[in-house]
Amino acid sequence: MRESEVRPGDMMAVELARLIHNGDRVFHGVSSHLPMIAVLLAKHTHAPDAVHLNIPGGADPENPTLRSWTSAGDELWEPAAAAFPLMDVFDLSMRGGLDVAFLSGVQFDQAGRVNASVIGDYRKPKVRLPGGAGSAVLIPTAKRAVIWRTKHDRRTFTERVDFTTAQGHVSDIITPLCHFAMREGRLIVQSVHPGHTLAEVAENTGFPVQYYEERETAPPTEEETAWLRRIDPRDLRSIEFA
Amino acid sequence: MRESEVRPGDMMAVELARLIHNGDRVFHGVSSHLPMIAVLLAKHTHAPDAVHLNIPGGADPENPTLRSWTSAGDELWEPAAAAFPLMDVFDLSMRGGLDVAFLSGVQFDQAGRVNASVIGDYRKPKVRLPGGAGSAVLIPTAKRAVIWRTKHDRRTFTERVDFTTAQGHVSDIITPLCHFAMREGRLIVQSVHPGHTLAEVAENTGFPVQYYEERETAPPTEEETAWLRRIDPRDLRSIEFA
Amino acid sequence: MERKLCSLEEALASVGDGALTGLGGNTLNRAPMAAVREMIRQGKRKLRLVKTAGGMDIDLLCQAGCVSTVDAGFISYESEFGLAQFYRKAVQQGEVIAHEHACYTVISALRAASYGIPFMPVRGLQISDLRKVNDYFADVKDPFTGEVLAAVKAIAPDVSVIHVQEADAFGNARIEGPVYEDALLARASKRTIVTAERIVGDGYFAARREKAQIPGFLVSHVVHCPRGAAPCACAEEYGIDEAAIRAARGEGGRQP
Amino acid sequence: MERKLCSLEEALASVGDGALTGLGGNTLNRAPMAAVREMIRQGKRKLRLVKTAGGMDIDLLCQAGCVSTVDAGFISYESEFGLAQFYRKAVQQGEVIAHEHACYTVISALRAASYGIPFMPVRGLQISDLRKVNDYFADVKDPFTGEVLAAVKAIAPDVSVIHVQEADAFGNARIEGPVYEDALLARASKRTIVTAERIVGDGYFAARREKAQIPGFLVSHVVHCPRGAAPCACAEEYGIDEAAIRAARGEGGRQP
Repeated sequence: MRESEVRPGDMMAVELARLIHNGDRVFHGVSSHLPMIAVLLAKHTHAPDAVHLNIPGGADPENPTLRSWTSAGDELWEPAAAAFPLMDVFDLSMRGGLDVAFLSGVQFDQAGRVNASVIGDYRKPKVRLPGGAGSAVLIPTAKRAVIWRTKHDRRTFTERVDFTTAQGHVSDIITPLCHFAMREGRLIVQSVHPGHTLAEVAENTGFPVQYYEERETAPPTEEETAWLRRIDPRDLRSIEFA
Repeated sequence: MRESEVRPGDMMAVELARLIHNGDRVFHGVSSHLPMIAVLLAKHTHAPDAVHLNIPGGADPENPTLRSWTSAGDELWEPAAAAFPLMDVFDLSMRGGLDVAFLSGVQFDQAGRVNASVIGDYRKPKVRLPGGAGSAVLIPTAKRAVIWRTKHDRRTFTERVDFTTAQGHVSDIITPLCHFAMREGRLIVQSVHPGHTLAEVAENTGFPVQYYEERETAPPTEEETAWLRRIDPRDLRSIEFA
Repeated sequence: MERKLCSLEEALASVGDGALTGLGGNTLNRAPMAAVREMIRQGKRKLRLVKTAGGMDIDLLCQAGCVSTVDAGFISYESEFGLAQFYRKAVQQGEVIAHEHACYTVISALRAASYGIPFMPVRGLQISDLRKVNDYFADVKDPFTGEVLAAVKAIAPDVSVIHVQEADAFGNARIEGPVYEDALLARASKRTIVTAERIVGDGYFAARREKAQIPGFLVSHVVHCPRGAAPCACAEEYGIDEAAIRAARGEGGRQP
Repeated sequence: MERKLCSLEEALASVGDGALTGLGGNTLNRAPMAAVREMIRQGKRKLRLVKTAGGMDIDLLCQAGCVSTVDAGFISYESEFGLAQFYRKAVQQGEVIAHEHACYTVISALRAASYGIPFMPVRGLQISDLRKVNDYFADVKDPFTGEVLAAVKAIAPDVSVIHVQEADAFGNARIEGPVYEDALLARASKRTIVTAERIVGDGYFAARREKAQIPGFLVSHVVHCPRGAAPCACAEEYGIDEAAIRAARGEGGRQP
């Protein structure tokens, strides 16, 4: 990866935030500092009426003080007005009321299949992964499943996933290099982040890269950067890059 | 009905209480002053470890101050240690964990069928009754369904109910005249309350009265009566006789 | 988030004739009586009501001719006052159809709606004519063992109407004392109208340990409604108004 | 009600080898770590663990060879610490069988157990190999419309182990802050062992608005366990002990 002027955690947080529309009901789970910060950023900028849903069940917490070791602790509960715990969030998605679910995984293919379960055989895995958490039920039921992944290489974006943990409404995948969007059932390169190139994306992607037009991701604005620093003064958005 | 020295509300409350074993998990619903008072009496006498479950969800309330217009209000919530609302009580019964459910109805037959729904046709009823509340799911799932009914006549204890709201684990029926118990799938007269006779029970029962031996229900003891007065100083146990 | 404070009139005007309408509270406890009176004033027709155990709320709506069906486990005043006479007569005269449930099957039907599934398996109802005569019950086979259970069809109210002690302008609503099925009802319904004894400031719940059980994003209208459950009771606020209840029942003295 | 206060040793001695064991909390939040350490000391074998999202608790039990299966949606430390390495190796070496769920299907399986039904229909899992390779998922047909949904088999733990901030001697247990699935877990399980930061007096909860979410009659043992979640965090009490977590992971510095 080439040196970039834009820090990848900043670029990813900002691009994730831009996928949230005002009024959206948005969920992220554990190990999800980047999307958590993206939700808070969106609520401070273009989507003040987005509803921030999470595992501990603090519906729409106000200005939480983030912690390094969790995105599912009482920091999201205490400053919230209402209780809406994980099971309620899942239920909401199942009945068609969740707009955005932020999820991750370890392998992705061009059809938007997500593997968060195993490398190799399910019963005798070469690598046992943490598991898909909510993916298998949220990716098919949320209106938009947005994936973030801080690794972008040919083992991650692969011709065919070893195991389909989930498939369904994947709408976008944000990586340190680019923004993939789902169009006509295939991932296309929507934009390439500043400091990176399509060739670099292609080199690091295990399936053939497709795009409608060459575009650069808009770099973080001054306002976005300023809010990022206020929301996340300890730079937890970069925790997965450490 | 002949004059009796024992007030029917006292006799019924006491006899209902005696059906509660120590440690039993016991539920009553709305319009249930008699069983509510029976549960409180049992807990003060022979069954201190019985667990009093109810609609408002105050698990095992301590010394509630009763109200005339409800047996499902905050009087049972406030003095309770834990929250265990109606849906949890039902769930408990469904998974086999409820020992006693107190229920009522309007018609009963000798096989222990309970009608709390309609007189006449279900769709064009002559009389629309309040409905069985939890009966249809609790009578088959609670270990013992105990019925109380303050009317004892041939329309109430009938050859055949107009409609079977529920059937299942009816174990006992307590009336102002007697205590019916279920034996071998049939209601038999377990005991006749003081001041009443088997002939009087037979006269007021629409199915043939059966019994193993002629027995009188033990009248309320001094201890039971004293506790009744303390638990229920306003005599709400007689509310259905007013 | 959007502020949703409005008048009782505006809130209830959003309920269309024929709406499948959930009512909060239980019998004479925390029933949404101000909203009920407003629906009667507005001359609603063919409401399809849903509640585990209803009392005066459903009785008055039946008296006013606002109701076409009632899905419930129990409809009555409690011991002291006797039967829901207007409901009973309306059903007997064929004006209202009573869909009798076990209270638990109302809960199960609301759970199914909340969970986005079309039915809920139910233990219970092993022997009951209710299962035979009502098309919202069916048999379902456990795919693991082949055991046959009862199933109840989901009920997703178009709107639920819930009276609470405290709400903020965004619709975050806190029930003190018994919650009954109201938190579930709000989740099973397409939207919820909240009437509240008190409207609290924006940061009120966030500053407290006791959170609202109904989050604002499920709520479409919030109405400031002191004594909004009267003449029914509201926990921590007031008991029943016995004279008003007897008057509404047309009783001078005690009904036998 | 029976008093159930006892030592950690006595409480966990009641958990037999092979027990289907639910664990409270979520990842590094309010995990029942004192109980986990005691189970390791007692040399439990073949525990079958259940949790939506586990972390250090399940990892250490796997390291100690106490585990035969894990039913969960996610097993990992969160971002800062990386994977649950002992769990991962145990699965890869065939010592532990991972029954992967979506977190929601663990919830659905616990709900089914709590509701006394053998399965729960689930919206979701439309396209997932998890549904194909695991025998705890099946298809079920909606008896009303014929639609085919996923079904998940009930999970009724033999025992659940839950750490709380406050409990009384009868087992009434109050969780402050996020409850996660713990109230459900206690209801789905045959019995619950509670460890608590503080033991409160008999009338404590009855005198308060905030009731215990776990009623004592579902609880078999209560243990006074200050810092019973450490080195994990406990809301309103303490955060994580990072050094202790890194030491347990065998890390001097940061793991890549």
